[in-house]
Amino acid sequence: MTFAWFANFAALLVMPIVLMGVIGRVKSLWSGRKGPPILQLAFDLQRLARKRPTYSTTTTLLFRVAPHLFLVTALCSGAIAPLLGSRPIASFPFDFVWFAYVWAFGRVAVMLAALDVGSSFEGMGAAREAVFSSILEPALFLVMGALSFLGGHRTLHEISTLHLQAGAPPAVWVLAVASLLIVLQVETSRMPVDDPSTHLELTMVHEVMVLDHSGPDLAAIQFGSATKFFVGSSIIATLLNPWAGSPGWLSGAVNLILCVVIAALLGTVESLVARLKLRAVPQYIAVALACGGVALLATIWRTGASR
Amino acid sequence: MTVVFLLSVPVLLLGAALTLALRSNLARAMAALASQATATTLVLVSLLPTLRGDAALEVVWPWPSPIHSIAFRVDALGAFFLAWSLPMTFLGTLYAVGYLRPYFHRGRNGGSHFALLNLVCLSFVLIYSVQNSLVFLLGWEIAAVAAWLLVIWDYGNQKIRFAGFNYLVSTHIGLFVLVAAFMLLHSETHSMDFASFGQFLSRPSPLRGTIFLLLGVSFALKSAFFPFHTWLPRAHSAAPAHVSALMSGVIHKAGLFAFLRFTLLMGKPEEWMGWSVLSFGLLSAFFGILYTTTQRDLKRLLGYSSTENVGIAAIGFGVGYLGWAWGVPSLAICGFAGGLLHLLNHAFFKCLLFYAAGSVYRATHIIDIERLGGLAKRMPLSATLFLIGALAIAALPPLNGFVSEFLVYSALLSGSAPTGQANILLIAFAAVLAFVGAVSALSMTRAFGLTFLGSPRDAKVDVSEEAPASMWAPMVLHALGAVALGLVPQLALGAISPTLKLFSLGHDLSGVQAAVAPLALANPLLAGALASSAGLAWYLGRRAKRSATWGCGYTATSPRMQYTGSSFSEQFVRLFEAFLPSVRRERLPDEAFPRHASHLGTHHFDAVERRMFEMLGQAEDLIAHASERIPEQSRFAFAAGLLALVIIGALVLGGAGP
Amino acid sequence: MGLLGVMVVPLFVATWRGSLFGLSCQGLLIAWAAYRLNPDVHVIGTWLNLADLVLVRGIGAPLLLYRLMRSRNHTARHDIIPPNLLSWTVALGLVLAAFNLSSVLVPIDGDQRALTSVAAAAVLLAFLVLASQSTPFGQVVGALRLENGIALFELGGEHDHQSLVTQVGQLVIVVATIGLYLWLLEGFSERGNFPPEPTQDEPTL
Amino acid sequence: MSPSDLILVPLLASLAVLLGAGRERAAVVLVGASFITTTLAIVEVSGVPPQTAVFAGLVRVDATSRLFLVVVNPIFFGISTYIWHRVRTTPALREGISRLVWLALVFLASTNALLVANHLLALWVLLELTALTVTPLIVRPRSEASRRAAFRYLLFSTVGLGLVALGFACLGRGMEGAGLTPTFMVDRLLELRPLPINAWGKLGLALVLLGLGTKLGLAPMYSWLPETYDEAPPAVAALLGAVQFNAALVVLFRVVQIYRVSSPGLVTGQLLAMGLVSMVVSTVSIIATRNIKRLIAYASINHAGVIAIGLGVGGSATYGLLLYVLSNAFIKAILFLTAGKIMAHYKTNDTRVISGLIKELPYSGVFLMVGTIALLGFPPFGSFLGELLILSALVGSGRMLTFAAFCTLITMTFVATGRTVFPMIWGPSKEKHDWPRQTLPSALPKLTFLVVLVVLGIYIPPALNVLLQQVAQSLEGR
Repeated sequence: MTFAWFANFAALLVMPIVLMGVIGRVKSLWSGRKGPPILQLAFDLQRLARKRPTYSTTTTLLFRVAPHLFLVTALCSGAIAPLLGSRPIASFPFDFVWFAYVWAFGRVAVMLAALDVGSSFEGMGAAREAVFSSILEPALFLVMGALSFLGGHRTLHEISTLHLQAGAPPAVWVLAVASLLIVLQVETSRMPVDDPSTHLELTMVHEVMVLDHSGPDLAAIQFGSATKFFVGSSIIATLLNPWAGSPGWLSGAVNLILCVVIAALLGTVESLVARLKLRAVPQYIAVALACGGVALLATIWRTGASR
Repeated sequence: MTVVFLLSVPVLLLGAALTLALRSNLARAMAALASQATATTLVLVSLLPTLRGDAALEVVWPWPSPIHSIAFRVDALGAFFLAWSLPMTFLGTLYAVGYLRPYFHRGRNGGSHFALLNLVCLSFVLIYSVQNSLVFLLGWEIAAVAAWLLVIWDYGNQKIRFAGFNYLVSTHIGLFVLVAAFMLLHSETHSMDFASFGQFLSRPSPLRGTIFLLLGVSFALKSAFFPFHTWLPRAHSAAPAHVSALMSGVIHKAGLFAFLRFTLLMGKPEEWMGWSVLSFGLLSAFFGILYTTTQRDLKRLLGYSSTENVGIAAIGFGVGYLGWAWGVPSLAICGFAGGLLHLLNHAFFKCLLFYAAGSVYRATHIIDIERLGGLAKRMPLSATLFLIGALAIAALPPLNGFVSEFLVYSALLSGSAPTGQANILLIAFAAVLAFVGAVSALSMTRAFGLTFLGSPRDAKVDVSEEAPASMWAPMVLHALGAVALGLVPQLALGAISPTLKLFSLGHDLSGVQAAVAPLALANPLLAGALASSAGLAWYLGRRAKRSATWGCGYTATSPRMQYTGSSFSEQFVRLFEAFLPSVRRERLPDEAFPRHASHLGTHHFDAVERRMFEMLGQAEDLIAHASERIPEQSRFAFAAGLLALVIIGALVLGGAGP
Repeated sequence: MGLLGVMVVPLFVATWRGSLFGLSCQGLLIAWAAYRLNPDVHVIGTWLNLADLVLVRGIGAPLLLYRLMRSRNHTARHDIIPPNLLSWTVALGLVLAAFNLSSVLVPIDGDQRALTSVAAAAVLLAFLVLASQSTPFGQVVGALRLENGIALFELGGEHDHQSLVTQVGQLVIVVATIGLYLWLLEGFSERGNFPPEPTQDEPTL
Repeated sequence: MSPSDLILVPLLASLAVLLGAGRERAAVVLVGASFITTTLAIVEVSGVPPQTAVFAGLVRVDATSRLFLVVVNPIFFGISTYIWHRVRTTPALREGISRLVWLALVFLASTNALLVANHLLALWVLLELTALTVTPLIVRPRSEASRRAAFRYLLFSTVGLGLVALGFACLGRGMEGAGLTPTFMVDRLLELRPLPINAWGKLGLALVLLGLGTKLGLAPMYSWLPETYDEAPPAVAALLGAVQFNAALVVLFRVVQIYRVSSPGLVTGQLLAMGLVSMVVSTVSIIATRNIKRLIAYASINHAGVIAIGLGVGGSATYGLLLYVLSNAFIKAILFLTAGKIMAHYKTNDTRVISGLIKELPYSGVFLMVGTIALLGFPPFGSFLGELLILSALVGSGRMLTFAAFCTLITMTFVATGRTVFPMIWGPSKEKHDWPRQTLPSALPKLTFLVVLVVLGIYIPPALNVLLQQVAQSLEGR
């Protein structure tokens, strides 16, 4: 048992960096460049960790503490996610509620830090982040509720190891994956919602919130968002992984590969699609809501018939 | 043991009399505090066995007609409510001593204020223990009148008087609805006691539904559920901080207590009752939190969030009702546990938030978010305590708000409803509750961020000293309560388990304990991790460089360029335009060199309240018009008399009349 | 039928002297009717009743009112009820209703029914007068007509059960009422609207 | 210690004042006489209830008369101390005082006589006497409007009581028609119950109720009440509102005691109709009025309406009704005396001008607040309990529509009164006044009334409780 526990912990530390590298590499391949090495994020984190942070005069202690709180919440959410398709580090009934609210805690911490700086850019980012996440939460709960009602399980990892042969109508499963993909894109502010590589503050959402962070704080935030990306994609990977739930290394390996495939998929989406207008993002999130809702209704069609 | 309990009534009355009689304000405060402390200890000592779950405290007092006899019966439910209401009122009075000191320096006589606080305590003892409906109404009205007189503390300002009067009228209407329900029951059972009401209500009869609705409406009005909440925000922004804290944290919980008391009396409810309570709660939560995003006044914002939290508690009770109706004990226990725990948690963090808002008002004499900012540096203690309260009310994990919402979620998502459609509906409700949770995070970040963080937005605002000891002591106690209930959920569950046994139809509480056990591990771990990383960050950042905020190259950044309350929630409000109407007053400059000053202002009003005032205004014009037509000269009176005579003649003529 | 005539006729009179004359006729006629109904003179009660009817209502009140009005040199024109067709039809309707009512109250025909109907008509007409008067004098006339109507009503039915005390009391009351009316009427200022009320500067109790 | 002393003492005192014995110290005589009568009344009531019949059976002391003796006399004593204090502080009032004193004493004598009278026509005569003795009091020297109000009061009173006399005559004829020897002795009538009812009886009963309704300020002919209460000096208004109202009420109680059993439908129907209409009219007028004394007048019409409804419904409402009547009497006494004090200082009765009472006249401010709260039927006072019992009887007897109308009307009155009175108490004081601080003794009568009100609300002493039960049963016709 402890081997699985260590494997999970190792994946939690390594995979975020790898995934970020894969996205960077895919985006550069699409634009014809060789692109930075896969472990580029590790080198950045090393560089930032050595730097001495500079803080604005208007900030309080909260500003210094918030990035690290964000990192801790990202790691804690990883503890209960099925990183390798099978048993996570820890799990208890209705832990996806805890998962959602821990992510919310991280988000609140970063938003408060943004407001603490007292400049209009950070305030703008915090406001946008707050609005998008508030419309997004119901989608996550709709999907999780539908899957838990379908499988009858209560914990996050059992929910996502829903296999086709369990008689689940394919519609619920497809809609759940689509909705979770959108949730992933909004939470980790990937392309259709937010362009991480832009340098015009007015258009950013997540990046502008962390504008004033420097040194180890910036490292913490970057690693934190990378971890959130890996945790989110691991849930989707477990849904896609046919061997999910079975003990042994096979399900873990397939899961990691699927995460890399998801990262590559998102990288291609980022290179092909331009950023949505800010007013259009709520409609995009509404798509996720709709998928979640239909998934929930679809469960009745099946259970209504059999139970 | 019952004599000890009933001794608290004369003690409180004596305290009230003393506060009116003594000369100096300090002596009056001490008298009030002493009497409340003794009364609280008396009550808690006498209720210890009941709190631990043994038999209820019973005594019957003979009383002259028309009340005939007053039966006191404090069961676990009453004991639970008394156990935290009385100490919190004591803390409120302690806070009042510090908060009202500037008024006392100006020679204001605080005697009546402290006497009224004692009366509020007395009304709790009456409401939570009495079984006779007449005396219950007496206690109910004493709480309403005392709260009204407390709200209009600085009555010089007309707005405050109007807010107080608005509150009094709403509670008075609530009283009439309650009287209607009681009198219907009295006409059926010919007695005034709750016990006989219970026997009648537990038997299925057509009247049961109407009485449930009447009781529901009146308790909804007392606890400010959605359509009836209009008095709450006005009263809270007008009242002194400790009065609004007591009102929204403790006094309006009496409505929910009475709701639970009649739930117990009613026995097995019908399914439609469960669905109505659930949807009523959801409506309150949804609209309550939507309105918090647009408020400029910090105390109005907290008022609306009281409506939201009461809604969440009602969702828990609604699920509990459904569990009873469907005969699924685990669902019932989980639902009622979530609701009861949320009441307790809300009392803790809501009072904390109001006390912090009070210390902000006391220091800056402004409560408008748009003009505050950067207070954390001048008032670090109030800022941290407000932050703890804000995190708790947004139900973020390590603190107590999350524990009770987690129980409500586990009830909603347990999927133990008999039919598929019911489960789907419950999961949809859980999704809406998630939306409410996220928006409360948004509005609390907005409230805390704009008031305490960043730099001061209005230069003219001078921040005087931090709150004195008598103010931050209650705040620290409430914060400790919130953190303790969060980190050690079994403590919270232990507090409500005797009450829960009443609702558990005899089944043991293992299901709820199992649901809460993992939190007992997860929360402390998360809190430990957060604390250690915070310590690490503090250590790392000690010798950091200091410079100006990144202004994207623009050097002359001014505090006015910061994000304000309305800009922070502007995108959200545009998204929910339908629910949050706003009025826009503008006079834009019309020529190149405008001669007169132009202005632009948007104001978000409470749609329900505005519609209500419109209707009242029309009604009043109608009546005023009608009253002009009633002439005063005697001629018309005699004409009416003649008409009456003719009618009587006709009656006799027709031989009508038995 | 004579009685009915006396009740109805003064309605159409236009001068206040005429109305006072009508009042005294009423008083005397009721006294005559009372004497006719129970002529035994030995009982003091009947004496009291007759004295009240003749002295107070027949002569006393009209005379005093006449003296008061003359001292005020009031314009002659004073209508008991507004001289338009509507009020006359209403008056007629009321008389018919009174007759109808008394037919129900006193099933057997005869003197009693006639008396009751006239009394009922008198009361209803008095109310009509009151309902159409706005000047104090007019209202006093209306009130006195009502008193006469009630006195007529009490004549009906064979009764002599009243104890002496109450009869004396009633007499005292009638006299006192009329006296008070006169005392108040004297106090009123002349025609025209009243002087603007001084704002309560007079210290009142 | 027979009840006749209650009548003789005030009569003798008024004769003394009339003959000029105590012309200067008339006010002191007033207070002395009322004090003696009050003690006599209390002694009389607490003593063993002898059913003495004096003056050829014209005097009979039963539960109702004992209850109202204990209510009316203390209130009269309170008002007379108020008058004595006013006369002592403002010498200008001295010249009309002796006339007021002997008239007030005759008023008290006739009221006490009325309470113990046993003959319906005697009741009528005494009620007429009280009305006549009060009329000259309403006239304020050199004030045309008050003279006009007095005239109007007299006019309506004579018309109302004329109707009552007419009604009694018809009832007499009704008994003749039914073959009984017509009698107006209350006790004999009580024994003859249930009286056979025929056309005469119904007509008579309806007329009596209409007449007494006018006297109480109920529906059709009530418009004399606002103007009289407004123009009369506050002490006289208190006399009218608290004492004379109860006297008329006793007559109504006697009639209801006798005739409810024989024709309950008519009694209930007419009283309910008159009650509801007067409540509607008074609520509408309260919303429009801007004058503090008219406001109290309309409020008393409202209370009369509530009493009529309570009496009409019967059943368990009767006990509540009595509680309401008692507390109503004391409330009106407090409010009128306070209004008097306020008007004496502010020189106006416009509610918009008077404000900042709590600061400038603390005692009057507190009394006005407490009086209004009691007026609106808030808990610690008797009116709350009374109203509650009336409401429960309304619901019990299945009259839900009346119950709903009752609640809405009371709430509208509450909103309208509160909206006018509370700014007066807590509003900013318009201009600076420096009036002498109000001393405690001047507020003593009102304070005692207040204490009685609270006692009625919370703990009714057993003795009073028994009395109330007896009166309630008698009203029920048992």
